[in-house]
Amino acid sequence: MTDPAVRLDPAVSLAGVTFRGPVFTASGCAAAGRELAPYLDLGTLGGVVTKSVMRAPRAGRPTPRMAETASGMLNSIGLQGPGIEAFLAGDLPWLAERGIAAVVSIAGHSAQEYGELARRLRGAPGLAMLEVNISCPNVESRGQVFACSAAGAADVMAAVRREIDVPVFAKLSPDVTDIVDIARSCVAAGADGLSVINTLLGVAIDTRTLRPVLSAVTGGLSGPAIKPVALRCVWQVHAALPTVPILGMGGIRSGLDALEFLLAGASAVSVGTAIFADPGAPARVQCELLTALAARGFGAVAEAVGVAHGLTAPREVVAYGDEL
Amino acid sequence: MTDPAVRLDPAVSLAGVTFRGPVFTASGCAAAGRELAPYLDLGTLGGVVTKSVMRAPRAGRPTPRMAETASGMLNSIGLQGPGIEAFLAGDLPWLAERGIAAVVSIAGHSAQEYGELARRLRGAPGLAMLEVNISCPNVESRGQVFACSAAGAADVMAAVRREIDVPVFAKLSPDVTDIVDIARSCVAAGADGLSVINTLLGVAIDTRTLRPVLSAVTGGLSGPAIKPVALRCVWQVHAALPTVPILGMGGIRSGLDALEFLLAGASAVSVGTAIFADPGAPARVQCELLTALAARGFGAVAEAVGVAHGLTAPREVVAYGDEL
Amino acid sequence: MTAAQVAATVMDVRRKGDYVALRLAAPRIAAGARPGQFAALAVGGSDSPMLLRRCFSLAGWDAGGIEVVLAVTGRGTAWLARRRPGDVLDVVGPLGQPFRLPERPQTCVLVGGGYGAAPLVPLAAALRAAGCPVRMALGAAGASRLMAVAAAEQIADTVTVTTDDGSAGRRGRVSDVLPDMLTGVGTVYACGPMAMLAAVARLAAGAGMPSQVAVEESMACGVGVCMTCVLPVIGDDGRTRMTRSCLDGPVFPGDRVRFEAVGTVPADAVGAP
Amino acid sequence: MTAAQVAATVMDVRRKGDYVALRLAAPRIAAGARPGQFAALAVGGSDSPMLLRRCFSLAGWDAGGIEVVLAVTGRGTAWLARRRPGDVLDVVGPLGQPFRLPERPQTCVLVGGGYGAAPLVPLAAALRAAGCPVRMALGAAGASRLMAVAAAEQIADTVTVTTDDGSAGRRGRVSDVLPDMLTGVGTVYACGPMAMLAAVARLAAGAGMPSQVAVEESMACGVGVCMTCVLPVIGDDGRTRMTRSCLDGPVFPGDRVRFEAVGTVPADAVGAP
Ligand SMILES: Cc1cc2nc3c(=O)[nH]c(=O)nc-3n(C[C@H](O)[C@H](O)[C@H](O)COP(=O)(O)OP(=O)(O)OC[C@H]3O[C@@H](n4cnc5c(N)ncnc54)[C@H](O)[C@@H]3O)c2cc1C
Ligand SMILES: Cc1cc2nc3c(=O)[nH]c(=O)nc-3n(C[C@H](O)[C@H](O)[C@H](O)COP(=O)(O)OP(=O)(O)OC[C@H]3O[C@@H](n4cnc5c(N)ncnc54)[C@H](O)[C@@H]3O)c2cc1C
Ligand SMILES: Cc1cc2nc3c(=O)[nH]c(=O)nc-3n(C[C@H](O)[C@H](O)[C@H](O)COP(=O)(O)O)c2cc1C
Ligand SMILES: Cc1cc2nc3c(=O)[nH]c(=O)nc-3n(C[C@H](O)[C@H](O)[C@H](O)COP(=O)(O)O)c2cc1C
Ligand code: FES
Ligand code: FES
Repeated sequence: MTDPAVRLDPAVSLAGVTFRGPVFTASGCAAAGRELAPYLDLGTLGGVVTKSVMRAPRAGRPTPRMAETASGMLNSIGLQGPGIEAFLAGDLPWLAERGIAAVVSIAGHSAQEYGELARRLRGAPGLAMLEVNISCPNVESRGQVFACSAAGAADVMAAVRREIDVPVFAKLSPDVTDIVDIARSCVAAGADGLSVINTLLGVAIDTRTLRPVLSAVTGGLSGPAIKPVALRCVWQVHAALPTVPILGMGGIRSGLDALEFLLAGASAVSVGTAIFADPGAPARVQCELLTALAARGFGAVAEAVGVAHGLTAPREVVAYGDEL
Repeated sequence: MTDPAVRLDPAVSLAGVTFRGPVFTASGCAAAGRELAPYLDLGTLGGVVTKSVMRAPRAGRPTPRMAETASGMLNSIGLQGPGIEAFLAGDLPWLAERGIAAVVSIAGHSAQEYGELARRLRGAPGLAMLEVNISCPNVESRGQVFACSAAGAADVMAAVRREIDVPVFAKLSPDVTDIVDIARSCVAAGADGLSVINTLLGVAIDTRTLRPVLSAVTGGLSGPAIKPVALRCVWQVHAALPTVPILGMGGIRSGLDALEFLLAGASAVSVGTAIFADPGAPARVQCELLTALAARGFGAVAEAVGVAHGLTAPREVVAYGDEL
Repeated sequence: MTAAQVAATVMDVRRKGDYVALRLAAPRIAAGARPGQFAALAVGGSDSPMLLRRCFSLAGWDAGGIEVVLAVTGRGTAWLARRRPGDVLDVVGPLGQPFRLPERPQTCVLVGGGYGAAPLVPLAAALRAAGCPVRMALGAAGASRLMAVAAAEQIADTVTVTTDDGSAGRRGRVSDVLPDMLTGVGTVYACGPMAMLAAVARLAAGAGMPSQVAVEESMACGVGVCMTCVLPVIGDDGRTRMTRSCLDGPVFPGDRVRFEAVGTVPADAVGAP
Repeated sequence: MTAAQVAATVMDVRRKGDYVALRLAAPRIAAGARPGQFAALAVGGSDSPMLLRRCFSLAGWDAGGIEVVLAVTGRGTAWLARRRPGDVLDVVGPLGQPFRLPERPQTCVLVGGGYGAAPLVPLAAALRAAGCPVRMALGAAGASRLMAVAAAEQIADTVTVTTDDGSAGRRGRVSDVLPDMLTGVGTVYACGPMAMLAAVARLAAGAGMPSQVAVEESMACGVGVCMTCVLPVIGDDGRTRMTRSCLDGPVFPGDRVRFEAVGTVPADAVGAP
């Protein structure tokens, strides 16, 4: 899919693992890749981040599970999934056989469950990296979401770290007073990198039924609407922890959106909700991003990371022809 | 502006004060009202919430101060304003002379400054209510924003409460782990009601200059993009504190948007960013809201407040003809 | 037969009662289309605040293109209804599982509610081509909400029309006339509101015959990656799963859908809390 | 003369070099318009993800309507350029302070950079009507970015054209030719990029004559309520304030604008930190 005019090497390295490109699918927005195969060549991407898998099969929430909002959407899927066993038997091999890098996202309700999932994944063929979805309620702490407590998040990351030696990324929630505090705590507990951000908690009301649209009342807000919040989180985390790799996401639907994330401090990006509008979006975004990087004179993806923080001299306002 | 077909009484009561309608202008989006006079009849609205005023004149931030984002915008005005003295001499009398209810928003850098502002406003003609913008850095607490700390917020509200006897609303920030915690703390310290929500912190990067768009790097995200977050905050606060009146805001640009806020638990609403797209928006939104309430059989604005929480039986899906 | 994402030029936009029929140049989609499948149309352009595709049954196709027929119910359908010939739409299709045709000729009853009639016209044509006599029952709230009656009359052996308000055909619901239509029938097909499908599936089962129903659940992606479009469906192993209607549906055997539990997660579903 | 919000029908859309000229039926705005004022156009329709109006100088008006001329630089201007006759736009205007005309006839120099030429055409007409000889200097990056040269040649006594690349007129900047044009001049008017305005204001002041400059700052509201469009301007009391260019501008006396401090808050500004 890459424009042959682009001379830029698309590869990126995250915590020592090299991926084919800087763009990944976002967890929960690409299942385990297979359904997207008719629409793009998954092998050109950085990799597929799979839907968060839990220990047991899970039926998820009742419908309605989604609401469209202005430049965004709410979802309350409730982590429906087949459980780790079926995932290891079916989903992961499908990716491995095709040489598609798999970033496996895991979720649980206790630090121990996360640790167990990591142990089950140890040595699984095709597994390139773990993404730890800590936006789940912690049954051991009155249901407080792990990602909303520095201690809760650290417990999870430590439990996972002990069990596996592929890179482990903690996926942060923006719904906190101080995201840097959580980020530091995850890194101190052994996270190799950070995925920034998960959805924001939101509500929509149906003005016909006079009730919440979602059966679960609240859902996660994603899409272009949240991009400024996501960029702010990436900015803050990169400023505080400049050597920790960030997988940036939230509202990316074009190569220039992705470029904003790199400039703010992300080393690579995930594309989520945009897939629903355009199933080929991850490949398109990657192609546009590489073209935009080349147009700006970058010789490698990594050169753009964090540039907006201003350690290099600012540029004059330049038109690159890709702005419209 | 009100449709004569609407038989509904538009008045609302907030903490014992009666306002002419359920729609207000949002602080910082209508200056002190005067500039909007060519575009709508301010006298039909609930009132004008004035731009947050500080003790001294303030020049604000350097430009660029704004960035447009998907269904939203970022601003970093930096509370530019004339200071309380000029405000009392010019802005407030303009509203008072025209019989327009003034909700004065105040901001400061210490609890003491907030208290002083309240004292200066005591007995000011035309003053109907105070809105306390606590999204300011607290110089006495390493610059932490008051609204991000239950204790900091309470200090401010207590300082204001002591000085004045009009209703006092605390304006909450969504950028916290637990907004209900802050809400409770404000109410315990004497707030009569809560304004929900202020902007979300965001960043935008300019892909031509490779630098942040805003001179201040971060800015406040507003507009329809944030409506689901705002509704979630209103929902949570109303669920926890059902008797505390809420002035809801965040992304309202139509009467049905406003209706969502009432159903989620707001007693009245403010319209902000939509004014920039449509200077007549507050009056239009109020007219649309009253029409929508009437179409749904409500006899008074207050009857719709909190209905989505389901204390009454749910309705069948009904088409009211105003959905498109 | 795999789905494709294509840029489809609008060839024709026609008002039909309360509906708008869009004909789109999409040969790749037409080539693989089968009755009961649907297409997912992007709305609002590339910076649209509407992120999600809108799904419509394939109401017809030929070598050059496809037709969808839509009711304007919100912003996306309103935007689609404003398209003009020459405009280009981003369309993904054909999506989902089609109706299964009987293995050998038998009389079939096709029941459509509102725009649920859309996929029944190509289905009727396919059944007739396979030698099956076709009886159709088309219902709607009122005359202007009836769809495809003329087309049905051309293809089907009999067409019975009902409206809730009696403004066309018999007053009442399609499920009222259905029992009288089932004598000697092999399979019942249905598309329409969930309550209608439930009634049809129940009546068919009561008469001892199989039914196939095309359900409609809110879909965010249409291609199987988001899990918003699920409903409780009984699998071959007898266990209920929250099943994607975009990928494993929209057509299901009527006796597999847990209609009474739609909008819930039944306690006996795999992975239920 | 107060501004109004109107639904204006597009009467004509014409490409002019790199620009697009839109003629809009807006008699109420036309009735109050004066040279240097601007209009704010909503873009994208009522559910648009673009919340903010786009501001354009009034490039001309008559009893029935107004004209704006725009360069496509982003999504909003691209959307406007796609409008067709008959489309309806939501327009607020006339906004801002106009150029002040001299109290008695005197020779005036009008300097325009790029689309900064737009308001100079009606200004030249007004000056000529008031008996003032008019010399115009119009500059741009290249020939296709020049605007209104033909119109200027009809109205002004002399027109000097410059382009950065020499593709039309003299190679160089308008500020290069300006010194030679100032002999015997009463007032200098300018509209264009900030750097050009700064040079013009400096040259005019050096030659001992007043200037009036129309600035362009990013505007969120255009009507004075948001405080995004400020720049440091010296008031009558000699003190610098962060001044709204939409309400107190866009035209300011050249010697009042603190050009060197644009993009900062000067330490001596009222309320500076
Ligand atoms: C498989 C399938 C086939 C369909 N076939 C037809 C058809 O042939 N003709 C027709 O008129 N309609 C059909 N629909 C319904 C059609 O998709 C919706 O009416 C349409 O999406 C509404 O979009 P909107 O923007 O007008 O409404 P909005 O309410 O603004 O839509 C908001 C979101 O909710 C989703 N949504 C809203 N209503 C429905 C619904 N009833 N079903 C699914 N998603 C919904 C939209 O896709 C969108 O994502 C079909 C739906 C499905 C799932
Ligand atoms: C008083 C005034 C008069 C103007 N007159 C003209 C004119 O006659 N012809 C013309 O072509 N342009 C004119 N401009 C500039 C024009 O407003 C911008 O080019 C336009 O707003 C860009 O919109 P966009 O959606 O294409 O770009 P985007 O970059 O997508 O715009 C994003 C946001 O930034 C604002 N913005 C971006 N660039 C500018 C800019 N240069 N000035 C002000 N706001 C900006 C937009 O209004 C919008 O809110 C004028 C600006 C002002 C303030
Ligand atoms: C339907 C849906 C399901 C999601 N499921 C998951 C999930 O299982 N695990 C997870 O970590 N994030 C999940 N997310 C969050 C996304 O991975 C991503 O962080 C977020 O949506 C922001 O990116 P986007 O705006 O590009 O979608 C989900 C998002 C959506 C829209
Ligand atoms: C340009 C701008 C300036 C603002 N200034 C203030 C302010 O001075 N005080 C305040 O409490 N809120 C301020 N706000 C926040 C709004 O009052 C409101 O809470 C927020 O914008 C969400 O509502 P909206 O989406 O309708 O704009 C400002 C918002 C904007 C866009
Ligand atoms: S609509 Fe996304 S999985 Fe069915
Ligand atoms: S643009 Fe809003 S105050 Fe000038």
